[in-house]
Amino acid sequence: MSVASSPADFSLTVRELCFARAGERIFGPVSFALRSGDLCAIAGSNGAGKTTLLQVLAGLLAPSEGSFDVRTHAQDLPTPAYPRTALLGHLNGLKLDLSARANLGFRESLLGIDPALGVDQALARMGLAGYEALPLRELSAGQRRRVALAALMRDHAPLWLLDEPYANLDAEGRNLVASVIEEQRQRQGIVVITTHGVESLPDGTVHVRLGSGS
Amino acid sequence: MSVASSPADFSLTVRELCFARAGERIFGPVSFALRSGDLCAIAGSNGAGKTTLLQVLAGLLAPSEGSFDVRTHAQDLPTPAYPRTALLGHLNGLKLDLSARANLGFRESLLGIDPALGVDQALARMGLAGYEALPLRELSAGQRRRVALAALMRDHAPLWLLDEPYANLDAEGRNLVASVIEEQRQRQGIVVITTHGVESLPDGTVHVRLGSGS
Amino acid sequence: MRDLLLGVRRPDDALQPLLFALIVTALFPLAIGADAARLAPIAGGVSWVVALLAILLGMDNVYRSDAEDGSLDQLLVSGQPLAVLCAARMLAHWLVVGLPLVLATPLLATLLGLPSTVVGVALVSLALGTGVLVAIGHVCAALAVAAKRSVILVPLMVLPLSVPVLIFGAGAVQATMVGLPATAPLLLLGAGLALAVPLAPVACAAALRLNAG
Amino acid sequence: MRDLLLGVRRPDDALQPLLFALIVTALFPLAIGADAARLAPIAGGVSWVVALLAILLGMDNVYRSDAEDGSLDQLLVSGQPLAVLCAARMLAHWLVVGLPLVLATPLLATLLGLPSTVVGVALVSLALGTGVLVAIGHVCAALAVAAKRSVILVPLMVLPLSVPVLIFGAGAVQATMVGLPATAPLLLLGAGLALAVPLAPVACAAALRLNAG
Amino acid sequence: MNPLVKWFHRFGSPPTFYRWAGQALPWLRGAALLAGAVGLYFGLIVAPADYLQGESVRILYIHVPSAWMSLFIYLFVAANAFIALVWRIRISEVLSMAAAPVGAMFTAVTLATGSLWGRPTWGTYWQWDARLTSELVLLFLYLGVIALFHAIEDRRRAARAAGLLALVGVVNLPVIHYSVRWWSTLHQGESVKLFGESSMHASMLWPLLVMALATKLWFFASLASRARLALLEADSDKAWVRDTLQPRVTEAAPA
Ligand code: HEM
Ligand SMILES: Nc1ncnc2c1ncn2[C@@H]1O[C@H](COP(=O)(O)OP(=O)(O)OP(=O)(O)O)[C@@H](O)[C@H]1O
Ligand SMILES: Nc1ncnc2c1ncn2[C@@H]1O[C@H](COP(=O)(O)OP(=O)(O)OP(=O)(O)O)[C@@H](O)[C@H]1O
Ligand SMILES: [Mg+2]
Ligand SMILES: [Mg+2]
Repeated sequence: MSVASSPADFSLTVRELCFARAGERIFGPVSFALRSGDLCAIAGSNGAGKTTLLQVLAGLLAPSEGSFDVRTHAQDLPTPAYPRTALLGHLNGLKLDLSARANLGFRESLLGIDPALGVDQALARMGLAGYEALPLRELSAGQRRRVALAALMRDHAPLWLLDEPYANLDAEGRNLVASVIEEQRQRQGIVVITTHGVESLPDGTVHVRLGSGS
Repeated sequence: MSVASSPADFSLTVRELCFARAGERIFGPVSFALRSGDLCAIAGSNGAGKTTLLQVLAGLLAPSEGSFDVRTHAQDLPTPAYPRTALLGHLNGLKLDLSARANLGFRESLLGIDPALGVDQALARMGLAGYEALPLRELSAGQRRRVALAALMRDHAPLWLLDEPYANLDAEGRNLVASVIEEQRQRQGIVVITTHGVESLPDGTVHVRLGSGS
Repeated sequence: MRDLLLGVRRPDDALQPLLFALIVTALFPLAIGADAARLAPIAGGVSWVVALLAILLGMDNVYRSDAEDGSLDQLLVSGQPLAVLCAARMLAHWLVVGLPLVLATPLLATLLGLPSTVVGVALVSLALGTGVLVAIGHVCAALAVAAKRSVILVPLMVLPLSVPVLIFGAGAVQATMVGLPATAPLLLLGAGLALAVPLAPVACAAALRLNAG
Repeated sequence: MRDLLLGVRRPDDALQPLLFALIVTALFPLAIGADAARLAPIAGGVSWVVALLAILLGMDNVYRSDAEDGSLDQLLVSGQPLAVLCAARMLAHWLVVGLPLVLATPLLATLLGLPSTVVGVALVSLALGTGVLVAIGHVCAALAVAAKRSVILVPLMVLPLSVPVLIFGAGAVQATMVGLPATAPLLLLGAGLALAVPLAPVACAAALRLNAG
Repeated sequence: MNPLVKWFHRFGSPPTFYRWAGQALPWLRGAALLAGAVGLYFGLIVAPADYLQGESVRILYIHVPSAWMSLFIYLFVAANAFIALVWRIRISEVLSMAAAPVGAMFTAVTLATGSLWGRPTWGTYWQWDARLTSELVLLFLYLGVIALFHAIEDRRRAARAAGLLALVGVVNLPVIHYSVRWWSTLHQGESVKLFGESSMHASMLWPLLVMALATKLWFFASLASRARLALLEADSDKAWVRDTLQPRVTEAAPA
């Protein structure tokens, strides 16, 4: 109800969260609490359930046990209403037949927001100036990932869930990811990423480790 | 013509190789020479043409200028005849509807070889014991990559072309990749990988850098 | 919303369904024989079956391609009401596949020798019926998203469900041909459409949520 | 080679084209009216059109799904002669889609009231013709592998090319129905198959290489 | 090297072709217009009306040349596709794909004029006769080739894939023709044959031949301009395009 936004305005609390498929536990129980501006890194071996955890947090899967909630007290944070999340999965969620520009335009109309950052500007930030009009089929793996990051960058959802955001990117691309994440944190957003521990993360990162897959 | 296999038995020579699409140069000219047991790491920013170079070396694309050849002098190396290559792309080349076992069986019948290493053994080496019969759709991203590596491991083609083989893998998985590559080198095979420079490669690796995409 | 519609398919694709309908229609005289006396009585039924098959073609991919490139997850987390997105998809699909079929009816009818008195009824029945068929198809496609890739599964789900549409639609045309009034079957088709428009998007959204993750 | 065949599709898929053909065939009496006098003369043609459409369904995906998951590259670098792999694919496709259709002919014929004297010719013509159709379809699918995803593209390419097959196939059935000998069209279909068996795999392989990378 | 291939390499290099085609273009256009005017004048005004069909027979002067062109152009497309695929000659790719839409257009004109003509003479716009059906299938073949060409992003790859399809189609073309003829004779007698070529009167024949020449010239003119455009577009970043376009800009500037 307060008008000023403080770091404590927004929080993600995960309590004893478990997910099971066909009675078999995939991950959990896991608990952690994050607040505005936090970065959380989920680690764990292949098959530990990192992707599954992000899908649960995105509301794509229902938790089997435990719970999580996303709370806000501020009103002056960017629209749209909480608790919408932005998701960057292993798959980029882009149409290979369409150009980068068309993909970002489609995502914009889907989210119904009108971000300050223009489509071509976002693509240029991601180092894709000159590639805006090519169908994604003709871009390299890392360039496609950059298109997905450009789409993410324009999405001011308070909670970002990023599945291995550094994968397939060169050194410059990884720096871009780090700076995009930093901006989201500056905006008082929360960022949850999964990682295999090869990239160095900033101090203050909340580390969560999932036990190895059964 | 000699019967004993020596490190010089087999060679890959790349001379002023270029590739252009619609008149626009994607990479090159690039030159390097590799011999039996060598590991070559192709570096370069996103869109520099690393994947394209591997596709040219695999014979999927024809070079625009320059040339390369794969030569052998030995006769006691594993069948099939040179210069077949094994390719691990950004995409795993696996059928998501089929199980890991079925995928490896299919690959085996495709290559027409009868490797000493059994399907289930190879999968177990890759840490996938217990996952042999699940459709790949139900495996995690890293687990799918491991299935592709298990298929690769059984392929004794003299030339291996691996596109970011470490991507999506956990620390244990990356060690497995390193050891699989090491085995191929012990077998006097040549390994060419692409990398974004995050993993440490053994001494003696031949480093090739492609200029940034135009 | 405009982008949403455009995002689904490009406008230059719109001619292709028309052509497809034309070619498939041309198959029948080729297979059955050019005898007008034999063609005309079945022309109404044939154009209905053709419409159904044309709509069915590629229905499988409506949501599956989204699931396979991760776009479906983006739709689900977008925070937009999923049923509205589904409705937009259906409308776009009908505009691209259904409408050309309806517009082509006079041409197809001429090719098959359908009496010109019947063309009007054929047109109206197709306009109503293709809408219902697209709606049914989308619900089935959404349900099939989690199934392993199999091309025929969706047609197998859709075809039995579309039998009533086909019976009323082709029935309206047949009735007019023998001089009976076609009001009843047309009204029933209209009722079907009136039901499908609000219900199908909701069912579609529910099916997609069911299959998510 | 056995694995190669099985790897393409699973055996339980084989029932689906059959079911599809059955349902589509059943649509005709529904759309046209069950009047045997009206159905019987068109039965041969209808079962041919149905066979053609059933084969077409999903033809689009034969090579595209391989291209999209990287399997196509694996085929290309395998060092095996690509034409042989293509031929194996065609055979597998025919066994899974064509053969069930042929075997189901008597049943379909009964549904449509095709005179039993004609069933034999229908069976032989379908056996030969579906082979040619699968071959044509594979070549077109391989040509379209690098194209934008479009529901209609492959049918648009395949249908005009399949007109002769349809005419000879349905013609053979019609000829028998009116008491004429069907040897000529059947021989022509056989000749078509004899041409397609060596040529189509080569064309298919060339098309795939053209589109690689 | 094969002399034919040599010739193609010499005259088929994009700058050379662009220049030659540009020089030929006004002549081709002029000749086409002249021949068309003469043909139409004698065909529509001077030649006698048919004693059976009246004035409607004059559709002949559009219909028949278009019909001939529809077939001729398909062969042209296929021949160029063959050259492009076997000897990898780029100009043939461009020519075959530039010709295809023109051919489709002539086919559509044949169908349209034919069915307009059919109304007064046969009493129906359409009949599943052998010639009509195979012309319709020809249109579909053209459209399939064009659709494939436009569905592939890489222009050269698109041209080669569509060319291969056109080649498969050319194998099919006679088969389609004879299959349809065979099929339609099974059920009914040969459809109405109004006149054979020999029975055509000279006063009708020569305007027809002039029109045939006009359509051919027009085809080559339109082919030249379409191929030039395609080359410019494909090579827009090449030096020869800059060199070709540059002088014109500087020429235009002082004027
Ligand atoms: C949609 C209807 C029609 C189509 C698709 C069509 C198609 C064709 C084609 C493809 C040809 C060229 C044949 C060849 O050179 O091998 C042709 C020639 C011709 N058509 Fe038509 N036609 C149609 C209707 C008509 C009608 C209604 C008439 C006259 C009553 C007519 C009279 C002719 C004549 C006189 C020739 C040239 C004679 C010849 O080369 O044998 N056509 N038509
Ligand atoms: N199919 C294609 N058609 C046209 N251009 C392509 C195609 N594939 C790649 N390119 C272009 O070629 C260049 C090199 O692509 P490539 O995939 O080889 O890069 P890469 O070095 O592997 O990059 P990354 O690190 O992102 O994987 C890119 O600029 C890309 O836009
Ligand atoms: N759709 C599914 N159906 C059934 N089981 C699944 C499905 N997706 C994943 N699993 C299983 O759930 C477990 C966790 O998968 P998840 O993708 O969450 O792992 P991850 O931690 O993201 O691994 P990676 O590091 O490889 O991405 C795996 O053992 C996998 O086999
Ligand atoms: Mg994961
Ligand atoms: Mg790459």
